[in-house]
Amino acid sequence: MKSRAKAKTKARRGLGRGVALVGAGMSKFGSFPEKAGRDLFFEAFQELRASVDKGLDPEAIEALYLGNYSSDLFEGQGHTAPIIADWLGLTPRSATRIEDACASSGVALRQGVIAIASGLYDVVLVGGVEKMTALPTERVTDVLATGGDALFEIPAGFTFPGFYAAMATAYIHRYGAPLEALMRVGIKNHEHGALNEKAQFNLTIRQIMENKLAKAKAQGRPLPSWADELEFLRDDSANPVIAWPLRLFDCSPISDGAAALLLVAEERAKEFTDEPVYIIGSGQASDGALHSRSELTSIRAAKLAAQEAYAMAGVGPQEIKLAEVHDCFTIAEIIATEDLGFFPPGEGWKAAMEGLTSLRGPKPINPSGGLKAKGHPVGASGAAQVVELWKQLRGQAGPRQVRGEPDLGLAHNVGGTGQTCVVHIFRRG
Amino acid sequence: MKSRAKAKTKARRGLGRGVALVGAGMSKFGSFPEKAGRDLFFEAFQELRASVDKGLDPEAIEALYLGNYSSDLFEGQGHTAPIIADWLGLTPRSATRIEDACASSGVALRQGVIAIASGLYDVVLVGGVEKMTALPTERVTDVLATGGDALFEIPAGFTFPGFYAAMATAYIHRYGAPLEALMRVGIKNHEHGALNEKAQFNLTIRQIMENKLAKAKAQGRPLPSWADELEFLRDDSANPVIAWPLRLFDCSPISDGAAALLLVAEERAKEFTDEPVYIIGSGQASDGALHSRSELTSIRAAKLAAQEAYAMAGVGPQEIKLAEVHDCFTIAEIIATEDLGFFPPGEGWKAAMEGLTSLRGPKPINPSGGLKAKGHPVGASGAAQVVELWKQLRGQAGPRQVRGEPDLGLAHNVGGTGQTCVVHIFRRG
Amino acid sequence: MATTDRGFTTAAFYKFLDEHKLMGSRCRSCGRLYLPPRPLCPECHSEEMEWAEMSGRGRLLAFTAVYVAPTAMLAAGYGRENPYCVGLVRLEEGPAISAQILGLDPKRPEEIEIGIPLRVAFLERGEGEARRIYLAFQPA
Amino acid sequence: MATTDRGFTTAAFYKFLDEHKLMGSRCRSCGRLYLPPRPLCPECHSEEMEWAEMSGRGRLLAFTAVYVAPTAMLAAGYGRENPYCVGLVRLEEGPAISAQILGLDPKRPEEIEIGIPLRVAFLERGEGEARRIYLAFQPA
Ligand SMILES: [Zn+2]
Ligand SMILES: [Zn+2]
Repeated sequence: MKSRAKAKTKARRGLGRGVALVGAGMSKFGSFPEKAGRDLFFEAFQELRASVDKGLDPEAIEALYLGNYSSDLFEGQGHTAPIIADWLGLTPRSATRIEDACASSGVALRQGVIAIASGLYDVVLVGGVEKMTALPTERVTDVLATGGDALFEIPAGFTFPGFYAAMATAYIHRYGAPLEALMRVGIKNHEHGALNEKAQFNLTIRQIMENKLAKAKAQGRPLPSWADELEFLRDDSANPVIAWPLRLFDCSPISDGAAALLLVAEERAKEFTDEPVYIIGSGQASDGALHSRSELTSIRAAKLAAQEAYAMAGVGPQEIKLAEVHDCFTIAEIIATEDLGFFPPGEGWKAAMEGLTSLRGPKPINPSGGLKAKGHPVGASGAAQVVELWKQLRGQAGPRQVRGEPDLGLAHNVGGTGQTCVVHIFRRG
Repeated sequence: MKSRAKAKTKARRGLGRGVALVGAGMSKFGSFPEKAGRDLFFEAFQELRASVDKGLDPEAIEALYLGNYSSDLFEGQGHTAPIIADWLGLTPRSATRIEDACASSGVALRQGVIAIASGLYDVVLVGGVEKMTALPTERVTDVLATGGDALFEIPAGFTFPGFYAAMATAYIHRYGAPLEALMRVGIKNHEHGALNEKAQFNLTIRQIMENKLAKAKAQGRPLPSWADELEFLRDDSANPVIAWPLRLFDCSPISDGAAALLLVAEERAKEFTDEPVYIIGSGQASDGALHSRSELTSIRAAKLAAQEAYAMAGVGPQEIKLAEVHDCFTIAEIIATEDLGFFPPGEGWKAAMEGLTSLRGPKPINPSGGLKAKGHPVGASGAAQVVELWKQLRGQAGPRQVRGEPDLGLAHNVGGTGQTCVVHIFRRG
Repeated sequence: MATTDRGFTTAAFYKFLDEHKLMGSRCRSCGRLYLPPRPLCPECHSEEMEWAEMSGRGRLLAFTAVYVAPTAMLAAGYGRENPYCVGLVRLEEGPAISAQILGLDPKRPEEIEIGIPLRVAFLERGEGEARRIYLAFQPA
Repeated sequence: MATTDRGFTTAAFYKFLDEHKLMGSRCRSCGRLYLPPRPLCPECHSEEMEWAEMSGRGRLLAFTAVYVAPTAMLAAGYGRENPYCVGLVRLEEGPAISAQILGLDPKRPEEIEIGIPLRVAFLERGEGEARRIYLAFQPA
């Protein structure tokens, strides 16, 4: 189809000047009844300030690009960008909110990169925030569903887990993947999250299972008898179905959180740190509703965004040492590892089964714990992925540090079912 | 204060390359029960396509920046940018939603300009859309209030008209302006709107008054006895108080509508038209809640955004031939004409009284009818201002054409009470 | 209003659904068919479209059984104890659409087979003003 | 939790309000005072802040009488027949804040004078779980 081919060709164009990441921070992810969105973002900004090796005078910041999915529906707060800018003392700098569902802060990052490349700004604060836990679960279900088509998908009864569940049935049908492959993604990401003090679930699934056993014992309740995590995950009462075949532990949680990134023009990076991380590739693409797509077992916007980012960076998937991918659901991680070219189509589930994507495997995916274990405050997730890459590429990831001094990392951030996808590639300075 | 000074200095930096406007279109503004946001934007896009002198192959469009305030709350639709991109057949191009309250599409325009200046794209579609009339008035009041601070302003009982009403009391107190000055703004903008077939109120206030009289007569009801428009506007039943001193005819209406702009890299403009309009200045600034400001009779973000835009364009307020300003309320237009430097502080109300800002006056303001008469679908208003400037600068504004072949126009788009302001300056090619 | 006069809005699609008609749009320029109906052909960018009634016969492309339901479906009586199926259906004419799938057992989803033939159903949900016909499918 | 231990969150501000305390924050570095309380000083960018109780005395900066009310105020009994006043109040300590203004006649707004002295009031609105203390002012 000619439209697709043209879009690909044009995506190869580059940026006016280089952009460096010189600071990054995130709030703890979880449920924080006493914190509003602005309080969460302030926490992320505090960590960011501390992360700038040569110090950050906030006066240097010229603009804010803020990713946020729906403070409107979650907090009754529109016009969130200047609210946050004001809370950080950044007014009268320009403050712009970017919304592309769960890809909001990945796209905000791209706008920050573009703004610096344009020559307008040298120093830009990018971030994301979402405060989700103030609403009851069924209302959160409603709000997340608005990421789909309110006229043609939501009336059918689709929920956000429902969309990915449908993709899972198509994937399983086409490639014969067992449900265990999904479970393996969840187990791995919780193992990573257990090493991340910022994660909402700072526990392995085995630990969660053992805690349940200990609690039942303490309360004198009859003991469940799970032989291992897989048995635990197959238990309807321990791991209830949300949207079949996806169960609770296939789904990222409802989270509060924020993340912040400091971008500067390449030539000014050394004013801030001697160890910058360069943003060498950026890609973004869009797509229609799930039912309009020719394929359900991959996300076209992700493949196109990755193509654009790889072309701009001049690297290929085999050179990427680690990636943070958008595992809003376990099936999403498997599809992502195929869309990004890490594994051939239909082989992602096998890689998950074989442990190829674990922290000590050949292609570590989601060392942070991913959206699954770290948490998924939707508008913050894209920026939080980059906080992890910042730490990993600078060798500061502590117990979850990927070995071998990784030099190239990738972030893959998806909005909705893939109506938006944005991919960035980072190189250690 | 040092922070303010620094921000000003930095704003003088320019863009990497020039940007031209080569097409523009808008939907009719009004109340359209059968049209969703996507249907409205399609209508704007149709007019845009027809406006491109040498024709537009939609394949040429590389990205969409869409301003939208709250499709979340108005339509139950998040992730609006790819929804619209898909409806226009633009996927898989990148589609990004920008939200800065009522300044959403003015800021989207700025992002489009920046994206082209960065070298990433040559051809960008920018626009805005809002579908407001599906909700009852009290819910629209709620949604608009979320443009204020949900934690410190809304709990006080402020509504959106209430904010501007408070600014009006401060302005009247400080400068001794009579309420008639506000009424004169409304009368003038309706006179302009009567010449604009796209306007929600395609009628003068005198016509509205006479229609009411005719209706009362036809129904045999006792006739009101308004001597003129001013008496009509002072009548509590004909023009009820919304938030004192603002009455119904001081407020922009609740509207459905969309507007779309086609931006291209300067060097490619002639592929699309021999009469492009160049975007020669762009400025954006932010501010905190109204109560945090040192002045209530002007909007600091508007003054700073204007400074940045004037500096980039290398022109001053006296050279601007006409302006579309953000008259969400009559008082807002008076303050805008001062913030933009058209009249000294405290003199804007006199200019309104003396007719200096009418279509045939020395400084025509809102020839389109402004938000007041044209309508204010909030996310579309900033882009719709530019549709008017496109027509005026190309001499295509028909009965409301500003005389003397104007070469320089300005658009002033405010979010909320001025927590965001964005200003653009346009030059006939 | 005659069928063919209706604008290609989402509202028109639902008005047809009220009349138990599943209507797509066909591009007069390249002949491609769209469901949901589009006012502009994404392939050839023509705005010359015409309404086209669909047979309502299709096959199940993908599905789920929803146990954690949104408020609208909770209000319709669904939920953990009464899950429902929703899926993607490819019409025999080519386009695919999202719809509730009736007549399958959402408590035994492992027995549901992708590819089974389906036919359209017009499902009434909601009360009073909110009463509306929703698109659904059921085994053929 | 001791007063001075509370984090500078918006929630803490409202907890104080429940205790009939109007609390701002003071920058330990430059001495500036903020109401609403801020966790970071916008002037010197210090994050070292301390709580500071405000006198509650101030003057009316600007106001309105709201006749078309949002749903929360409609629920509290306000509306076209029962309008209410809301305004901006500059505290004698310097900062200004938004609040409902009691004790003025919203039906005769032309008689309200900017600059009149006000004192803080703690206004209870809402029922049950939603019961909350709101910031208000009234003529001193
Ligand atoms: Zn066609
Ligand atoms: Zn200070």
